[in-house]
Amino acid sequence: MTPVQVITDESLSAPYVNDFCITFSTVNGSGSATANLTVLRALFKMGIPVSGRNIFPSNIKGLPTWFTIRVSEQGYLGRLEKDAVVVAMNQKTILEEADWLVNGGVLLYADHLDLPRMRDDIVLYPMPIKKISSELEIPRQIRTYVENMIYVGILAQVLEIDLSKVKEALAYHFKEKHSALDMNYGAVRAGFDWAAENLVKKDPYRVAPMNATEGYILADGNSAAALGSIYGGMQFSGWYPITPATSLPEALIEYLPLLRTDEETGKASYAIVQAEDELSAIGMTIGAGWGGLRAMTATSGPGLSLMAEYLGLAYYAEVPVVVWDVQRVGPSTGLPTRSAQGDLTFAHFMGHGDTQFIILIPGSVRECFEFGWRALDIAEEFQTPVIVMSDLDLGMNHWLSKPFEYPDEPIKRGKVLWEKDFEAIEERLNVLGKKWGRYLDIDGDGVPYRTVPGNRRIGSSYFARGTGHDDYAGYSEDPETWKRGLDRLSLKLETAKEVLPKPVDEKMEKAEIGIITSGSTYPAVEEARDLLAKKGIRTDYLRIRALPFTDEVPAFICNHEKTYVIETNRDGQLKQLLTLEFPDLARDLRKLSKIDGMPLSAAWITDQIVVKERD
Amino acid sequence: MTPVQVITDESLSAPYVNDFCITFSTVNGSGSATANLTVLRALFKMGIPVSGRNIFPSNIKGLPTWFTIRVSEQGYLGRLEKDAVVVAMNQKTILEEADWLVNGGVLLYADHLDLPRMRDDIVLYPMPIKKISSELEIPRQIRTYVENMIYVGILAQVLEIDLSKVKEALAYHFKEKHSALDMNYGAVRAGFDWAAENLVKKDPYRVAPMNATEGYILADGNSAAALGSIYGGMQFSGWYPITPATSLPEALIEYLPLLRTDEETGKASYAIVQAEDELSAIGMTIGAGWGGLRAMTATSGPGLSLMAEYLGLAYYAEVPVVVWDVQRVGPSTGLPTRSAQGDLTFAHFMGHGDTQFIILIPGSVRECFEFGWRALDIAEEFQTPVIVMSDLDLGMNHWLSKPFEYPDEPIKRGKVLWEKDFEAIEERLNVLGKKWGRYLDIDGDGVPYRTVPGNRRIGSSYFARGTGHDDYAGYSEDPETWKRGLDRLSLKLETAKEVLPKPVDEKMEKAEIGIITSGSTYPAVEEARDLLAKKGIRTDYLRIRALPFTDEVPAFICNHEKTYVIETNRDGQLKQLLTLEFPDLARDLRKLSKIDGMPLSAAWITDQIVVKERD
Amino acid sequence: MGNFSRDTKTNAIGLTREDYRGAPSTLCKGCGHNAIAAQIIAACYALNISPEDVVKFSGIGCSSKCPTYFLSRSFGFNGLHGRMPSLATGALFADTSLIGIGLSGDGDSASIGMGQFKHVCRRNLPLVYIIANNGVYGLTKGQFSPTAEKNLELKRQGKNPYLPVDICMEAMAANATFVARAFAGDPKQLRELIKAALNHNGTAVIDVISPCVTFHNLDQSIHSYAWGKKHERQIHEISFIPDREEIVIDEFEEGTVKEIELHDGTSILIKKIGGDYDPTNRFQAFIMLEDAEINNLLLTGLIYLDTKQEPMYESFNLPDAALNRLPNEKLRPADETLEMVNSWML
Amino acid sequence: MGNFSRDTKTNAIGLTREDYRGAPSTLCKGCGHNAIAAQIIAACYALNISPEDVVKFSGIGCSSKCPTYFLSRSFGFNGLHGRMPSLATGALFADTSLIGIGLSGDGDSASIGMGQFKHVCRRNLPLVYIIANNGVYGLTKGQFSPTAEKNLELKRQGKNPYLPVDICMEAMAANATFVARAFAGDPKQLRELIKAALNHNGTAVIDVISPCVTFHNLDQSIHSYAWGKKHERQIHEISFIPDREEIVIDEFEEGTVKEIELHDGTSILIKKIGGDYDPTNRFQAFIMLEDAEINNLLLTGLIYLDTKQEPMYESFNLPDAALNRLPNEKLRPADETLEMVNSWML
Ligand SMILES: Cc1ncc(C[n+]2csc(CCOP(=O)(O)OP(=O)(O)O)c2C)c(N)n1
Ligand SMILES: Cc1ncc(C[n+]2csc(CCOP(=O)(O)OP(=O)(O)O)c2C)c(N)n1
Ligand code: SF4
Ligand code: SF4
Ligand SMILES: [Mg+2]
Ligand SMILES: [Mg+2]
Repeated sequence: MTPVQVITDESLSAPYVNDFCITFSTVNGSGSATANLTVLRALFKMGIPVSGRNIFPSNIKGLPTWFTIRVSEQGYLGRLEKDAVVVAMNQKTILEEADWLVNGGVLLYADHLDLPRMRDDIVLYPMPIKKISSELEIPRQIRTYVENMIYVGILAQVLEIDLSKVKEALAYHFKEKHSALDMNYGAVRAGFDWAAENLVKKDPYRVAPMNATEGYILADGNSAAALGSIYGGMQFSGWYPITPATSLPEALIEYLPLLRTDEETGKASYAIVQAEDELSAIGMTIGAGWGGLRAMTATSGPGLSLMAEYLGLAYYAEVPVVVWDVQRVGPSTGLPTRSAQGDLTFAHFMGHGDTQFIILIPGSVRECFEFGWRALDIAEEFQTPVIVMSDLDLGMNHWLSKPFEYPDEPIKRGKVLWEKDFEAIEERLNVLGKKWGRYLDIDGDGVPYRTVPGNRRIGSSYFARGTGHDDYAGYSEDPETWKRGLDRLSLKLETAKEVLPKPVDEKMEKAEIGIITSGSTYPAVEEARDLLAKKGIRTDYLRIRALPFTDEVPAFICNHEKTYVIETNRDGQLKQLLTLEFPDLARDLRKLSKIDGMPLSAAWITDQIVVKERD
Repeated sequence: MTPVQVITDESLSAPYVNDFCITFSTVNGSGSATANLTVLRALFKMGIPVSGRNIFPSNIKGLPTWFTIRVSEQGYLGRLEKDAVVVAMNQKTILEEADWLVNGGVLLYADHLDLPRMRDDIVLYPMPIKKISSELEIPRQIRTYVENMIYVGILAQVLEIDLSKVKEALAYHFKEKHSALDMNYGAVRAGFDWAAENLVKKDPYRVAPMNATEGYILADGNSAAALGSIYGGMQFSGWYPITPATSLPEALIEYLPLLRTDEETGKASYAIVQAEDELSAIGMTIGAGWGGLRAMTATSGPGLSLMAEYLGLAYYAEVPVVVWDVQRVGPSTGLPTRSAQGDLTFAHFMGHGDTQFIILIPGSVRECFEFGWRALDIAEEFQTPVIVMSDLDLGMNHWLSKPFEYPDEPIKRGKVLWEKDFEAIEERLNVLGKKWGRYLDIDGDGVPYRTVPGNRRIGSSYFARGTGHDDYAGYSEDPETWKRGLDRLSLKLETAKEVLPKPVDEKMEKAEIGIITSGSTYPAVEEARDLLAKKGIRTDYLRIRALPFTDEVPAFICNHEKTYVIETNRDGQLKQLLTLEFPDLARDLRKLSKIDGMPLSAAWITDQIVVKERD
Repeated sequence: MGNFSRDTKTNAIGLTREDYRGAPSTLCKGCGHNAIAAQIIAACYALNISPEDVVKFSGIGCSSKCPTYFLSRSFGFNGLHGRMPSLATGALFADTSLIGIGLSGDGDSASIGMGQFKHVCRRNLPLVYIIANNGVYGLTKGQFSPTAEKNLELKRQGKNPYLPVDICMEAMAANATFVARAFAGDPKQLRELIKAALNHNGTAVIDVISPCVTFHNLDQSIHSYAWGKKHERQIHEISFIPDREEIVIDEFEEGTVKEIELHDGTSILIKKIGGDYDPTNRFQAFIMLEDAEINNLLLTGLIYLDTKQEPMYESFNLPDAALNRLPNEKLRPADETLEMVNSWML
Repeated sequence: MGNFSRDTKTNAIGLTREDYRGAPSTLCKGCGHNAIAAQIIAACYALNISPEDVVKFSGIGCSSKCPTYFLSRSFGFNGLHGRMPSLATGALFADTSLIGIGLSGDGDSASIGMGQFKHVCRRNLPLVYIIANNGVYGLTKGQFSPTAEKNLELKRQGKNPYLPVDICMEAMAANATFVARAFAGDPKQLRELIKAALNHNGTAVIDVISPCVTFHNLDQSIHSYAWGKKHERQIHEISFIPDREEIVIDEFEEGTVKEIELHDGTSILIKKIGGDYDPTNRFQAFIMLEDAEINNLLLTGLIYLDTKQEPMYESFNLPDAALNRLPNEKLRPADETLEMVNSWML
């Protein structure tokens, strides 16, 4: 066993409480996820703000994988680039791990790993995992899984994590499976006890109970989106598995039976169909939307590319449908298990011909829930596709959040006409000597009235198509008719602007520069603004939540001499769209974007802005 | 028989020679195409500049269809909105036809059609087609086809079209089929003779021989593109039928055996495969491009949408491939037989993630030929997809043109390494202590060296993929590696700019305003500039032929107070991309776009600019 | 409707044939697809199906234009090339009491749409899935479709080098529960098959050889009228019986007539022609199809029927009312539940 | 290479097994796909195929990652999900002397890739097309694939309501000329089948039941090792004979051994097990597959072989030299010809 090194540098021994980053380095498929989540949950239960990020390879077993917990007294949720504490369980990456440690950081490692020559400014704690494990009664086939709990125990001892909270976390995980709970907690306890007896603490990191998570939840964006959709009355989803979107439909499958089974009849108010591919998934979903169901699907880049043709049809034939694009790194298959915001311009211009899509961009798990229901409302109100752009970071990671909020507006179905409504509108139009037409703009807002199959009233039916059609859905190649139809679609999107989520802004007194961002970069930016302020750079901030842009956006840019547009892609796509829409303001915009698959860190943002501002 | 009306208005009887528009209104599937083309060719052979446009429905038989010939002494090729002469063979549309006639225009109509009440400012010539036909010996099953030749004869008489040229045109069409030629010419003659005897000319329109087409050809853009590609050494195409692209691969199928069969061995130097859909067409074509074949395909909007995922792969895995997008009206199935320039922004941002495509935009059939070979060179030189954006108007219509020009540059295969080359580069790198890597940027221009399957040299192979990879094509999820890779792709496109076709500009003395356009709007714009000049509005003109934009573009905009961007779509897509690239100049750009399926006319452009300039 | 100079006869629900019509066809005169439209009209009229109870779907092609030409009073959606089945799947879930009729082409279903075609069969979505099969792409003017026979020569395309897709064989392989072949030149049988299909509780594939008179009707080609007339072999005489009470098999017919009951009390009556053929036997179906292929026959009739396989809806626990008519209260869980949900979030 | 402490035995072209290896597998230990990689290596080594003569293709999935793990010295392309066949088609035209090996999954080929799978079979592109069939989506963590049996239950997905796609049946329906099924737990037969496939002049589909030990290996599921071991029935004992001169069928074996000659002078030797099975008979193939389905058997062996159907390249009149090696002179028609072309333009 390598002896624990003694760090002499004074600064390092000053205690760091509740403000650092722990990374677990393991091999995927080894069952470490439960252990890591248990630590996350225990910290949460101690009342300390935390967030958990999974950095995993695109394979199933045997490759390096990392789980990072940010512990942050102040409640910052963004990624930190350096670790304070690393739990190293993977021989292959142990050197790398050490590289990412801060000066004075801690490396806990399984002592059966070969320890290569190490930097000498860190604290090393070898952990006799195998030995401890051998003293426990664990069935052979689950031994490696349960062994992970030993490091949980050791870590708890080192960082002073409350064991009772660890137990609560395990109880949450194993639910009714008491024997599993006991066995796992036994392993935690064994690790904890071993460390108490054998390990001399030489590092300055620890946690201490707080009261900052009460009333909060820990959730991932995909579950939030699924739940929001369920509360939004979603009824149909055709879907096809793809990382990192899969867990969204899988959450639907999990939660729908619990929440949307009719109490009296025991019947489902929804249907979820796993399709044979994305072309079919979107086809089914659009079919359902056309049929009058609240319809949605979720996919990621490659799937979205495959949906381009069908979404063009939905745009032109005016079919409500919601598509969640949980973005990963592209182009092409790219980095399927890494995060990016690189689909924005594609989604905006998707499909041949003149198209335009309503895009919503949630920036937190809570907003994922909210946009879950809101997107369905907007799609039906405006009879058009709504693309909701989330990403892997937001969708698959664990975020501290205020609880989901019950929708504060009733379900909006838009201008759907059932038999009675149809009769009424027929009468209304009759007076004007007119007839109802599926694409007739009766209200002058670009939004026509629609009927759906099953409406048995004669005259309410129509034949939908992606080919040219007139106000009455009749086939038409007439030039004027075509032009009028497309112009109405533009008008409709103009009308829609009014109900789209407005951007969120936060001001700082005497701020001179602005920051615009969207989606999952929010926490890093929030933190960066504080860091910048400390350096004397005061910033205002606008988070865009929908496209087409509403008037608050140009106003914000106007009010600042310079505005940084911060995003996770190569080409600065949000900035591109802002430029396109507000060219007169473009000279005041600064691109600040990066695409390497990792969520942006506050440190990077701060550095970049500082350098640019000091230039 | 309705008597020929006498027009008294003097102005109308002043002769119009070689400057008007003839439209044939028929029923599709009735075999009128041959007759109409015969007129077009005869006029061409008389030395008169002509162009022919087909305005046809998206069905096979029985619906109204129009063929318009513009006869233009000055050589204008754009669409005219009004007809001078109409040959009406379709009962259903005869009233409509009359509406499009200019004051004093001529309506020739088959006298078995019911003539509704007509405006009285036009000349009517009933044609006893059935009667004349009954006197000819024509087999029953082809009678309706041959009958069309009768109106050719009558029209020839009315407009003074040279009968010997009509015969030459027929001879071209029927080639060795002498009896068909005789029978058809017989019908022409019969019509001609009947008119000579029975028809009193009351209208001012006629044609007169000129010498303006010598050395010229009449061609459609799709054939030109196919031939250009053949001269560019195209070797493989996977394709799938879609209007209006189909005639491009079909021209390949027609011409390749004639031009690319090895004289000695009788073997083909190419392979064309009709795929099962566009996903497969592009897959095959990309496979071939990767395999070291000069590979291309052609499609239209819906097909392009389906190709988005695969083109993203080609962009990222750096596979040379050329895609001709012969645009029709979208979104969705739209108007499949009408023309537009509506796929530009989609093509530019196609596919999820950060992508960027080289786009070429030919503006004439001659350029279709040129870009046919050039696109293949550029794709291979830069190992990237090249999208060539044509449209229905350019691709399927008949255009007067200078002859195709033999490529003035040798075939460029780019940095392909065969066994010997590979050895050489290995040695070169050896000296530097390096190894060849598929994605290694040896020359610092962003363009790596590639090998292709069949290279038997050990070490020359690599495993291509759409997932993250390093310089050596090894699988990689490393953040820095990803970022570097994408940045190199940007650099590569920068490098490519140098060889992309520069915009074409034409200046007018003392011009104050600029016009930017691209593709098939060229002839209308050319003519509009003359019209505008006559009204005192002098314009400079820039035709964009490639994206990314080269430096000439901003320079042009800078040099004009105001620049109209003229295009055939709703959203002003070229203007959007210009705005994005040159936001500082955007305030000087004016959107002038229209999407109704019809090619723009010089009159419309002129009116729009006059109104705007006079405001 | 209202035009009383036309046929005024009505069916049991008081509708005239006129009520089942569509817009005037813009297909070529003589196109097989027109015959299909006519027989759909006839079948729906005869079965007293209210047009409001039908939803039509199609992809892209001449065949896919066809739904415009029948049942104007029904809802319909002319979707994307090759993607009709997915559209129908989603839409039919909205109201499973609706009868879905999908009309597609051989290009639409056997080429670009192969995947969706196969997968909808596998799911057994209740849908009358008619493929108007002419061996050619009509709407794009005469390229080979995947059902074109090997070595077929077409004007601009040269010679077809590949073996044809057999749509019935594909449906069989995909476990379709109703597989039939018909010939547009044999309207009576087509009509009976459509009637049976309309009452089948699952995907009913009807491969209709439907000649393209404009691009592909040469006598020697297997998708032409002439070839069909000459080579058609009905495997049986089929009639659909709306009410099985009515079936009386007289002595004379015994042994030569077979009744197959459908899920809803209706039946198919099958009269032997020549050999004994049991359409509920998969082995026989495969052999029959292979045999027809080898012997160059246009085999028509009900090739396979499985009434036991449950329809797609079955496993979804759907309510009796149409999903698309559920009131908002049924769609949004109650306020109270959210607290519980939040408590799960850890 | 060069590492002489390893296996130094060489084959007839002087290569060691090492020369056929790929990168270390990142698949799960025990994954059936690893067995497939191993047998591809073994077959290529045994047949003295130079790795430089092979090109590898795949789609997306655990199975599609597999080509990284064999034949590092070959070119390869890991393409898009479901689109391997088209990629292979284009690439192989570049040099038809190359041997194409495509490796795909059941999701990759029977779900999203159904269309391309069927159409490449129909075209008879010379390609060894291996489908590593585990009844599940491995890489996306355990959803149903279309080959999953009806009523199968999976952790997060519930119960599979649909009938499974039978890959061999699909290949048969698509007129594939070489259709085999193997089991990753039976490496010897798999190897012989791969050898035969490598010498087949057309598309050779091998449906390999290849268990996913991580998400889908419960004993009762038909894609598990346990089930396979228990239910496997070899339809014959198969061996590939590189040089048919060598075949000596001794008296003892007569009547129980059959030789099928391949296009290149190699042969497949088939030894009867139990019944008489003729893999060149399509009728028998269909019946055998149906039978296996009904009787719950994992049927393995060469199910169908047609050596007469011409390979795809045949109708393209290709030169002897690889297309991708044609010099520029052969690609651009001479200057003079353009005048003629221009004269056509009217
Ligand atoms: C994505 C896409 N690709 C191509 C087309 C062009 N297209 C229209 S119809 C058609 C073929 C139709 O053939 P089939 O289904 O056999 O119908 P038919 O016209 O023969 O009845 C094609 C390729 C299209 N509309 N969409
Ligand atoms: C267009 C697209 N959709 C979805 C995915 C996600 N995806 C990756 S692998 C896979 C399934 C693979 O299943 P299978 O082919 O059976 O391979 P296995 O992993 O089981 O070997 C899916 C759906 C993708 N990469 N691309
Ligand atoms: S082209 Fe052929 S398929 Fe199309 S309508 Fe005419 S006959 Fe029918
Ligand atoms: S997840 Fe399944 S298919 Fe994928 S590597 Fe592991 S065992 Fe194989
Ligand atoms: Mg067809
Ligand atoms: Mg699988």
